[in-house]
Amino acid sequence: MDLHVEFPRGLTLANPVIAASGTFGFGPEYSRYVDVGALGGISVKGVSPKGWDGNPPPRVWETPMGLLNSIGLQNPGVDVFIQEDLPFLRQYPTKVIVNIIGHTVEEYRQVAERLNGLDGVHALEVNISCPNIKQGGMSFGQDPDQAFAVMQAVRGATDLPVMVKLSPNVTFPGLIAQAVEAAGADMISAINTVVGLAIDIDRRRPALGGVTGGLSGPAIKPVALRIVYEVAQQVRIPVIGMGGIQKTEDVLEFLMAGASAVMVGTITFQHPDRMNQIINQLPEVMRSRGFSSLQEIIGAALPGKADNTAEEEVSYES
Amino acid sequence: MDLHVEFPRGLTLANPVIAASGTFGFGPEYSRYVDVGALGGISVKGVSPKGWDGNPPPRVWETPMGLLNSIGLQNPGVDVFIQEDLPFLRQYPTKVIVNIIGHTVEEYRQVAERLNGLDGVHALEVNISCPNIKQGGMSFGQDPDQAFAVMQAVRGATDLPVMVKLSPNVTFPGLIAQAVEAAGADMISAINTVVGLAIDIDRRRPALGGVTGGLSGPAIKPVALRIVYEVAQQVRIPVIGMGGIQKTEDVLEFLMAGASAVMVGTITFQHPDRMNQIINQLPEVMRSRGFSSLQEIIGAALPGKADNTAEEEVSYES
Amino acid sequence: MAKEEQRLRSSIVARTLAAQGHVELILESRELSRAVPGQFAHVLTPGMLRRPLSFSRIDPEHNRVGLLFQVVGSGTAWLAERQTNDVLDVLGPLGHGFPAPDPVRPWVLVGGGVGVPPLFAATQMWLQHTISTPQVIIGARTGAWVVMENDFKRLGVPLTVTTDDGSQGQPGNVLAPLQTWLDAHREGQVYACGPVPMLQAIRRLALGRATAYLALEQRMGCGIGACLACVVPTVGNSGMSYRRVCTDGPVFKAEELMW
Amino acid sequence: MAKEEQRLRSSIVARTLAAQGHVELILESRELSRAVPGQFAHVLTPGMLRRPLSFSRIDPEHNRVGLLFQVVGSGTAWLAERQTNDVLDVLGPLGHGFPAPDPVRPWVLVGGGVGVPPLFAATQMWLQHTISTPQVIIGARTGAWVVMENDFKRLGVPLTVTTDDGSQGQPGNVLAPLQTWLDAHREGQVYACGPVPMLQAIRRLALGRATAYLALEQRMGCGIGACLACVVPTVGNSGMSYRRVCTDGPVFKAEELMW
Ligand SMILES: Cc1cc2nc3c(=O)[nH]c(=O)nc-3n(C[C@H](O)[C@H](O)[C@H](O)COP(=O)(O)OP(=O)(O)OC[C@H]3O[C@@H](n4cnc5c(N)ncnc54)[C@H](O)[C@@H]3O)c2cc1C
Ligand SMILES: Cc1cc2nc3c(=O)[nH]c(=O)nc-3n(C[C@H](O)[C@H](O)[C@H](O)COP(=O)(O)OP(=O)(O)OC[C@H]3O[C@@H](n4cnc5c(N)ncnc54)[C@H](O)[C@@H]3O)c2cc1C
Ligand SMILES: Cc1cc2nc3c(=O)[nH]c(=O)nc-3n(C[C@H](O)[C@H](O)[C@H](O)COP(=O)(O)O)c2cc1C
Ligand SMILES: Cc1cc2nc3c(=O)[nH]c(=O)nc-3n(C[C@H](O)[C@H](O)[C@H](O)COP(=O)(O)O)c2cc1C
Ligand code: FES
Ligand code: FES
Repeated sequence: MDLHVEFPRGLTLANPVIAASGTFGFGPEYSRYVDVGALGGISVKGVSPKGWDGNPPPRVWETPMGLLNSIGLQNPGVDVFIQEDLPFLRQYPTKVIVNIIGHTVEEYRQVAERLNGLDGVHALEVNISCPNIKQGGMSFGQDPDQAFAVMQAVRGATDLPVMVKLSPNVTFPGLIAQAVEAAGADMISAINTVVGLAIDIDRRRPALGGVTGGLSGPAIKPVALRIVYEVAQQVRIPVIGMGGIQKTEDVLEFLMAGASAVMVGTITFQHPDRMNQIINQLPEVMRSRGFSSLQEIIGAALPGKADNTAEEEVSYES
Repeated sequence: MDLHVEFPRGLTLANPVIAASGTFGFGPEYSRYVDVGALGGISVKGVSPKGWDGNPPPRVWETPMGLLNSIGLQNPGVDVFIQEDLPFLRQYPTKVIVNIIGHTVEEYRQVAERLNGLDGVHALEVNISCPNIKQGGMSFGQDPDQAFAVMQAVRGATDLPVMVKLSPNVTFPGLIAQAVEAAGADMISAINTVVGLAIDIDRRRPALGGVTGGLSGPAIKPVALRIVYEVAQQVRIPVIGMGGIQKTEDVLEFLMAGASAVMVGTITFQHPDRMNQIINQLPEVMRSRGFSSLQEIIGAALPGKADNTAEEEVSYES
Repeated sequence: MAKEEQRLRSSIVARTLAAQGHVELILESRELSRAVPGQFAHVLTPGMLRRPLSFSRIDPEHNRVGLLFQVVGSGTAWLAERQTNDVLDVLGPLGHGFPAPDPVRPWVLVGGGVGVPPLFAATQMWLQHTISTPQVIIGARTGAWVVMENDFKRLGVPLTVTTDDGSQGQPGNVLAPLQTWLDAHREGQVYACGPVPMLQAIRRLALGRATAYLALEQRMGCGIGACLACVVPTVGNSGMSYRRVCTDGPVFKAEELMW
Repeated sequence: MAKEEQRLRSSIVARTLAAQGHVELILESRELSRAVPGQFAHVLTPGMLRRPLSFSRIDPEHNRVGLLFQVVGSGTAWLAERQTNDVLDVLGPLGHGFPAPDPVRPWVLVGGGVGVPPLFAATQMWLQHTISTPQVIIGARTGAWVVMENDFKRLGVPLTVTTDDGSQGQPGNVLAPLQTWLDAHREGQVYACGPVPMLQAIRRLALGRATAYLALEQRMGCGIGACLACVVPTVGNSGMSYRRVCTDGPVFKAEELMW
């Protein structure tokens, strides 16, 4: 079955499954366990102009069906990424999405500009939603005006397809989505992690070195689906959904809620080959439910879709 | 061990464990399985002046370590509650907290006034955070000015101790907490459910009759702890914590994060006697960690607490 | 020991494959065996919520009950793996079951899919107390999914089996034989359980012609009346009112419902 | 079949109680048995994250490795219940293990609690390749928690046991015997694994006097270098830099660390 998906500015994925930023490094780390070339795309770990140290450990903490992290966007900077990591990624047909971060609007612009026109970079994902850094980061994603400013600066610096990654930690995610759409975003990706906290009751203090962290994993799937479902109705650009995907049926949930593709993060730590499995199973899972193309599934659960109740197989009309 | 907790306006609980609103009905339903008189308190299902129908079914949906609900605050109205349910509750020493709801500020005032001075009503919990109704409900809890207005009206109508229940579905929960503190709230309770959605992929549409629902259960514990931890530092009034409590250790997490008592909801559906078990185990769990009173635990993980690292038992100083 | 804790634990004394993908567990429990047909058990499985299951047989003499279920998801899959001597954590019996049939009026039991088990429990319990032998009509998607056929045969009641795909018994659904029965009997009593569209159709057939008791399913939270999750629209004082399947039902009279 | 899927499944061929609350599992796996001491396995348990465990013994000849762990939480409790013939889902061998000791320099192995297992693997692997017999110092909270003592005895290496409560061996911790050893040996090589405060103290003792290799623990996500969860502060080009325990370690030289 043909699983390819098309996005604005010529971005075409062979299938709708993308490795989520921060959970798949820069590509090579998992290559022993994952068929990297079979993925639709990879969103690499967030990169900044200069490189950041990140937060003090511990940086992860397990929660019920979830994971709290406080990595703090440690990264070697965009130049190191281009020199050391990009060549590895170029060998695959998989589309490379570079997740970009900055402390200021200008830093976002710089890193976008540096990546423009580079062989092997297929799209940018503007991360205005990371809850793990004090300055910048999430605050850009919590205010429509700041989100607009970041996207506008990025738009001015690149011809690449650009998606903006939404924070769930806001009252109205749709307002942020509309602001970045107005500033020229080609796609929305949603969601980043939900701000959370755990207490280490033995040490009598917050479990994470960074105090609060970002919650990911199956626990947040309902929150992610809600935001995808709402935002898909509030913008005209395509949405890429993520948050808690564990299995092929979860992908169908996101697509029906209005996503055109999905990203898969935390579950990779448990099952490195899960993304490959999902891609392999997708045609059969679709077929068994009577679908023959992704287009029939995308948005099928949104209001106003004609056929959003699969008919009862048996009629009891008397 | 003495487990009693004191709150403003003379509200004293025999222990810090309260049944959360909406998960324990009006008291009698669970009395076959729960020792109702051993609970510190019961927050009854939200009541409005006249009674509400609630949302179309299905009203609950299981998610990974969570529960989505869209009850829509079905309730028989405050008069029926007073006549039919309150007499049952009066027979126990357990403190009765009445969760109140309204479509308008005036409705909140009416129901507060109706409950003022009634034998057997010990406190009010103002629910400005229910995600399951279109008009009123959560929107009051998403705007500091509206939250202030509701609390001010309730304050004018009652001498009872009043807590306001926070919505997690806002960018800055602390702003709402400060607004209601300024309007005369005696306590904060946090959190209500997180807005979420599930898709029924067989029926190709949102799983719940009310489309979106409120996520509760262990999945949201990190979100709840984060909000309790933040709000406890932002207001001077006591905080009652809840969200995902499953076991006695979870209660310690909430207390260390700054809560003075806790509410227990969703887990009761799985284990009706869990609240009783927690109350019974609390003294031993406290003792085994070197605590001899709740006061030592409450807020122990907040910044600036002197002794927030339990000392290593063995010293490796050389 | 918490209140009624002893009642929450019931051992499995037998386990059988009731049909393809269907398992029946027999539990030993004094409390549960006091159930009325149509009442249900709320069974702990690894998910967040318990699973409601009707009693497929009720044997107060030997303190036993049966739960017969189709494996449809994680909870029933887990239950299907339980073995003899395993202990289940069960709340029950819960809800209002079927009323005993009026012994002098004719009665018919109509079950679809896993709606059949509570009807077997009802037939077994009340067969001796009624003058007319009841007609039993059971339907399934396909022959491999027909449950409790032999149990009914052992009771010696007239039995009609229908399958949607015609692979066993009469092709089609349970409505045609029910129609025939209704045409032939006055003041009949209909006991029904099955998928919602089937119950809705039965309701329409029976209204004004027979007394129909319908045992409903709905997604549940608490199972004991506290959370208001499990409602169905019913006829209220002034228009529609939502009532709880877990405590106001699961059995409702056809005219109470507003579907 | 996904990449390396075959390598992810290893059967348990033996299971022993290594001490009170400590279990050792012996796994059969060609891949894992190619490990270097100090490397680790990332083991699937029912939680969200895999559990990192060092190899307690490595036997490439028979394609076997050991995992020896204390039951401290949900994952280790689950692992402790596994039985012979059960299959574990394991990533590994992961990380950088200890370097082989310089055969002509004296060496000492210092382990605390469940830091002991990788040191046994190291002793076993390299004992025959060094001129001087290593000294082994192992510490535990209490006598009942001392692990692998008999294994070391079987190798015939000089062994000092310490317990914090004095219930077995020398009272106190491993530092005093290490101090004695360092005073008696020049150009020594220290191999250490154990709780962070112990390793920090060993680092201070050894700096400038001996080469010390410390095998660290840190909370991990991926275990393969992708998520940057498992970092420790190390000496970087310009001040501190965080490096990954899972791939840059778990073994670091004492002078690389910045604690
Ligand atoms: C009063 C009552 C009696 C029932 N009696 C029987 C019976 O005797 N035999 C039988 O096979 N089934 C019966 N059912 C249906 C049975 O409860 C579901 O098939 C079962 O809960 C599915 O659980 P699962 O974990 O396998 O499926 P999942 O789909 O994984 O379950 C997810 C959630 O949805 C709920 N759910 C799923 N399907 C239903 C359903 N049809 N009705 C209510 N909740 C559902 C589950 O309880 C659970 O909370 C009864 C339902 C009710 C309400
Ligand atoms: C490289 C390495 C090698 C290790 N080797 C051994 C060994 O040989 N034997 C042994 O008994 N223990 C070893 N540990 C510690 C072991 O990983 C933990 O005891 C174990 O993960 C606890 O899991 P749990 O589910 O029982 O505990 P829980 O507390 O329920 O675990 C919750 C989470 O915290 C993590 N965690 C808890 N304690 C630790 C810890 N000390 N280090 C890292 N993560 C932790 C878990 O992996 C899990 O993600 C090693 C740790 C590392 C990093
Ligand atoms: C350890 C970790 C690191 C992450 N780092 C980033 C990042 O650098 N940039 C980003 O946009 N999102 C980052 N995320 C968020 C994920 O890309 C994703 O949005 C989130 O985890 C939800 O998906 P999941 O539940 O499938 O993991 C990170 C998540 C985790 C768990
Ligand atoms: C079925 C259900 C109904 C609820 N109804 C109410 C309500 O009427 N008023 C209210 O303030 N909170 C209501 N809540 C929210 C709970 O009181 C509680 O804030 C939330 O469930 C988080 O706690 P938990 O994870 O322990 O369940 C309801 C929750 C559930 C699951
Ligand atoms: S399931 Fe809670 S009221 Fe019926
Ligand atoms: S655990 Fe992911 S980088 Fe080490």
